[in-house]
Amino acid sequence: MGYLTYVGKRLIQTLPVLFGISVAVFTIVHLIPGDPADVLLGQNATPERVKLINHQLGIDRPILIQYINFIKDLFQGSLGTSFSNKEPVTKLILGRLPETGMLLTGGIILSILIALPLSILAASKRGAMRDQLVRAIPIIGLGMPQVWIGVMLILLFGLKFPLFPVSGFGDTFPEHLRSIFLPSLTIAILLSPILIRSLRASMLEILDSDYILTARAKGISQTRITFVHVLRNAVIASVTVLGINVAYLVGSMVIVERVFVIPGTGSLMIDAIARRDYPIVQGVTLYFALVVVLVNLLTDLIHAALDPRVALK
Amino acid sequence: MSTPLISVENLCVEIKTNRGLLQAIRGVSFDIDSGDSIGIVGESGSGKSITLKAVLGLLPNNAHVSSGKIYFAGQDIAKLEKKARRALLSETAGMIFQDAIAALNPVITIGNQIAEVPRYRLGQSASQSRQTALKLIEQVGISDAESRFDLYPHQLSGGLRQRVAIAIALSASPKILFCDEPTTALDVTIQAQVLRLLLELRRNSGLGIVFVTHDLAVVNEICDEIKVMYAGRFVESGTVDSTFNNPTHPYTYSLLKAAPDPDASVHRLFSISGEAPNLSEPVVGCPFAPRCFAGDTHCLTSEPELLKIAHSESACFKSKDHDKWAASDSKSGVK
Amino acid sequence: MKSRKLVLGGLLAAATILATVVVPITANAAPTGDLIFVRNQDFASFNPDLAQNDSIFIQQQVYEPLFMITQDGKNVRPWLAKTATVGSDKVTWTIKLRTDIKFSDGTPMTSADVKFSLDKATAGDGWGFLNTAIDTISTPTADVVVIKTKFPWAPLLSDLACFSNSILKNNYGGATAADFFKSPIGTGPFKLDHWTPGTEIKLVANGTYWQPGKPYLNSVTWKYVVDDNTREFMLKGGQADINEEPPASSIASLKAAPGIKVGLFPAAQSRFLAFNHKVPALSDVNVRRAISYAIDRKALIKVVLSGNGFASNSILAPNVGFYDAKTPGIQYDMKKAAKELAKSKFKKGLTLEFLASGGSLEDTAVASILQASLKKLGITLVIKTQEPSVKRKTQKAMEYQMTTTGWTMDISDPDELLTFALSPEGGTNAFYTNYSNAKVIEAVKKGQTNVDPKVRQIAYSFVQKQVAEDAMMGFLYNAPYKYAWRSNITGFAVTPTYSYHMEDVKKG
Amino acid sequence: MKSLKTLYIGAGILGTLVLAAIFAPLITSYDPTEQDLLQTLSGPTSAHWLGTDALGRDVFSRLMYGARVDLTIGVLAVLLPFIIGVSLGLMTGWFGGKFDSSVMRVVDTVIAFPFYVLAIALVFIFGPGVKSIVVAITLVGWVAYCRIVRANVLVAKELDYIHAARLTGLPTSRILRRHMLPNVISQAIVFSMSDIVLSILAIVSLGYLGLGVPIPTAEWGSMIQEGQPYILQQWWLATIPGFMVVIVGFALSLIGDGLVSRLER
Repeated sequence: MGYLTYVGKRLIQTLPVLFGISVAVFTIVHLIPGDPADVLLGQNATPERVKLINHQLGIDRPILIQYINFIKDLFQGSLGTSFSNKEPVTKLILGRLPETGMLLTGGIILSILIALPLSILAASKRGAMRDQLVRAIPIIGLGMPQVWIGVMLILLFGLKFPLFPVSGFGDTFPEHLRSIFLPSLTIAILLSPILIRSLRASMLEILDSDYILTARAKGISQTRITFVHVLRNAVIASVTVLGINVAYLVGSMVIVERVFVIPGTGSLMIDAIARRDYPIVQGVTLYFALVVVLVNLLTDLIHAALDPRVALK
Repeated sequence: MSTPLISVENLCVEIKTNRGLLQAIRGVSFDIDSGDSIGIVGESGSGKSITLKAVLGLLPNNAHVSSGKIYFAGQDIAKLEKKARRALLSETAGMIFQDAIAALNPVITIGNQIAEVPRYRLGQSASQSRQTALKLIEQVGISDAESRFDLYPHQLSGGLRQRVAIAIALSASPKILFCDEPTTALDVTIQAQVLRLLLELRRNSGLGIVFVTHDLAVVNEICDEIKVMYAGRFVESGTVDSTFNNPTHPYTYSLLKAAPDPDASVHRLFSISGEAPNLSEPVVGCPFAPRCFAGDTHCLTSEPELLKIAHSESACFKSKDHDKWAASDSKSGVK
Repeated sequence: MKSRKLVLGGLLAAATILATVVVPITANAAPTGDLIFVRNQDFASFNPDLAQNDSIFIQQQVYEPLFMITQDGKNVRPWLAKTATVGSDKVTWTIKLRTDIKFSDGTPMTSADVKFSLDKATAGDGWGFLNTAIDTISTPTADVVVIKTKFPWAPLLSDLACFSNSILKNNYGGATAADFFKSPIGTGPFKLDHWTPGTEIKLVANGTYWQPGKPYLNSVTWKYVVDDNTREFMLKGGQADINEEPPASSIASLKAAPGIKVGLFPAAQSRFLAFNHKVPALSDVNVRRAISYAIDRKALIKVVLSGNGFASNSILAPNVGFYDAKTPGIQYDMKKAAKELAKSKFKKGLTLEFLASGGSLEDTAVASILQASLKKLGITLVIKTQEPSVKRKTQKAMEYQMTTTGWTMDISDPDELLTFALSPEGGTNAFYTNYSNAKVIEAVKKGQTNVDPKVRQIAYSFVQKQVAEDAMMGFLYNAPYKYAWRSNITGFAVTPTYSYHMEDVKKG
Repeated sequence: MKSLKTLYIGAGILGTLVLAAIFAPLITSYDPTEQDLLQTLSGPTSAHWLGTDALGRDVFSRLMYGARVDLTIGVLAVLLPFIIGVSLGLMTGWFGGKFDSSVMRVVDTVIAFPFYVLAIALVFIFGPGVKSIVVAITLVGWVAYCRIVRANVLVAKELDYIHAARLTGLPTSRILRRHMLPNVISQAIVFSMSDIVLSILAIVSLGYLGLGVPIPTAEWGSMIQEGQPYILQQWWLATIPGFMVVIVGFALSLIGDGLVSRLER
């Protein structure tokens, strides 16, 4: 089946998912207590003023009608406007895509750059000291709180040896790269242990297989054996593991965004939840859903591209 | 006679297992030169395929050559580190395995796998190596090479996959091909085609063959010499004709009897009772003694050496009265 | 009667002279330097009606009110207005405007702009309640505005000094409200350059500002940085000039840091322990007084504010108008606490619930400290945590027993808080405590409608004493506004009602 | 032999932690919530081996008692998702078709749904505390196991020994349990080990949102959360609990690897 038809089919399949999520988030957001008006009015909120603002925001109408309007707007490509700063939600999300996108890709690339060499090192001599070290050290990344890692990186590379900006996203592209390096490294420190574990396991399995014997019998160079024969096969299994974790990461980068002052979609969501800014929460949830679905689709496409045995059905 | 390309003297191999140190090979010697064709026969677990891997430096991490010599072009390379020995030998020796699908990289096209040695070791350019590969594909009898070049291993049949494995082994134009039961997993008709291919290669390009199998019929068809292996040692070696017609070791004799003979009408198949010994304990006496019909107390205490007898060699105290065995069988009504 | 007019007139006269002095005789130096503010709040909107702390400061650099609160937070001085006189009927206020005021688009400010802004503010759903007393606004001439109040209303000038009554262009200069608030036009020292929601907002100097020579700065940018540590790094690393609300725990190290100055500005801000008087035990004044005695305020200040603050003795913060220092606010005294409890019906085995907001250091501290000291009185305190927004809703629905709450004055006049917190007109059931004391309500009314400061002081001193004795709420502490800035910044100051004038700030 | 060693070391470390948690009252004389307001934020002293936190509570005793909460949450929040995820993974992989695609759509929905919004809703229904955290993690956690096991089942289904088992006419449930499960479960076990650590860390992020374990319960996640404001001056307040999570993670990964090599042998 051609790529296009497969991608088309998968995208159509996601419609029920997106619909399911829109219903779920709409009901949950409207059910959990805490009035947006109460947040908008701050300390002056009296019950009757809250009623006035709720009416102004149109959230005192029955949920079903609100949902229908929400879907109607959706079809016209608008996710509504934020309660607090009256900006269209789509503009708010799009405004943060560059930051989130670069941070995510930076995190993935760095974790691959960390995971690949370390797992090759570990798998080359199973059980040796280097294998134990490679398995033990990244666990520190998994265990330590992200805030701690972020702050330590800032102290070390931001203030003590000012190689990287302490915060912000910069204006020009090179400045973007410099400013997302430390946050991406923080993400990579969390993501790479999971990648190392999966890569190492599949590499050990492959090293025992016969086609590595054939390759060795051919007398081709060790680097070629490692990269062409071992790695190409090992990466296949780890792509799915990476896919699952990237999907999870999209929603949980808020701590890194906060510590490094990179305005991503994670903090947009957290601020909106605290302020009960329904349109933003709904809009960002749908955005997350779309991203996760695309990430899963991309994972499957890469998986099929890497492994000829897998047919796109 | 010029010195043989590869000659193995008294090779011993130890394997670290969680049941202790296993003496997989206990002193094996043989020579192989281009044009020769040696069959190594024995039950599974006798150490025949480990012998090949030991010579070519393909032993797994938990196994190593403990003693013995491997002469290549007159120089002992047994002590060389595995990787160095592999690099040296890979110009003259190739190897093919039993399960072809497992022996081919599943994610690379067969064409590229065949072209890999010419391209990355022999330094040929991309187009040159592609031509070499296409020629090799035809040479191993795969039709329509151009369209098959870009297929993946899982898209080929068992027989075709084995031919690709052979093509890969031939890509370094070796003088000797080590075969580790390449036809066992194939059905008979495909098996015959692959064997015919090996014979042609031997005849046309003088390819030396070391053929490991448990199937005597295959050895009979393809090999000149035969080495019967039991419990990590050669117990009989000689020409195929003499050994088949006149076995000088009880184990070889029993093997030949056990082999089903299509044209003879036989009521009951003969099988050798008992099983191969566990090589993690030291061997006392002749390992085959417990299952031997010709053995006596002496065989239990010391292990016979490989000595010349008639026109082959045999490691058995009773080998000199091998011609009586056939007679006593007919008496006991078992053919 | 006459004497009252004289006094008020005198007050205003002094204020006018002061206004003229304010105009510094400095050379017309061109504005220099771009100042970077870092804060943990994100700017939301230029609409004065719904403005909260996240947007007020920035609005105040763009819009300006008729009157401005003085630096000590106790009263107001003329700003866009020159003088204000109240007629003998005590309801007609005549306000003369300055004639040299221009909007940032160069057009002059007239009484029409003032009428439009004030009418719009009064109709607002958010801050409209401040102008409930205003009846009609008329504009006899371009530079005079006459305001008629429904009844004598002393806090009028303080109300007019509130940011919600800032002066905008008449009917939004022809644009729609939404568009106007996207590119606002005010008379303030700065005007909008760009705004990226969730990141920063930048204002640049307004060339046509009426105070000559000001602002000194070329631009001011407020960056949204939630993480306390990161703000500190940015300040020390030179990426920020002023850090708003550094955590109390870092004040000591900031003071010691080279090139950094720390400002702890007195704040008209108080924190309270609210009691729900509907709960039987808490309807008993002795129990409330016992609990209030059992609050170890010194320990609380040490834990929550790292020592930067002081125990409060009145419902009003010290720098609010008519604050009475002699108010007998209950302080920490376990012996008196035990005595009070003994007098109540609930001698032993009382269980109360404290509603805490998840993730708040203050609530954790108050809950834990109170739990420990109440245990000594035989009162078991159960702690229930809720997500912040959920906690606010539970509190407003009066479904709590005890919880923390607080207030920041927006104007210098105490009436804003006292009405909101004590009178039925406030609409909050006395700050959600269900406390009601007729004499107190009457005194609040008296203070509201009497213009004579002496009469108001008597009324408000009574209110403060009575509320303290009734232990309506446990008064916790008053904390200063905390700012840290680089030493090359001068002229930065924050008023008790949480506002500052960036036009006076210089970057050396 | 090699794998047994790692299994024992891992189990040893975890065992000491569990024992320390159980016998906490014997190890430390301090009550985890007892405050000493004169001694707040003190560094390690003879009285307080690991110093005191912002409210003058003994950090060492809070670590010990905290272990109880975290280990229970860690195990509970993984046990249920493991069972649900693995069985669903087995069935979707084996049966495929309509059942498989509908479950996969549910999986996509759950992965795509932001964890925080779900957590708040659950905290509203169950009230804050361990129960709602475990339920929140369970509702989201099973998805990973389902995907991992399903991927393995799809591969294993084509292998000969499964074809052979089918030919023997054994009931499907038996085939799945006896033949399929042991071969597809190893990756799920490895993942469950790091999943336990992730569940403990989830509490820290929930704490960030004010949804963590209610005060004043001693718990590593809230200790990290409460220690964060002091990360520059009293850095050990947030670091030590984080380090404890690392130790648990390290022990669990050893056990995971040990188990896997036992299973594959």
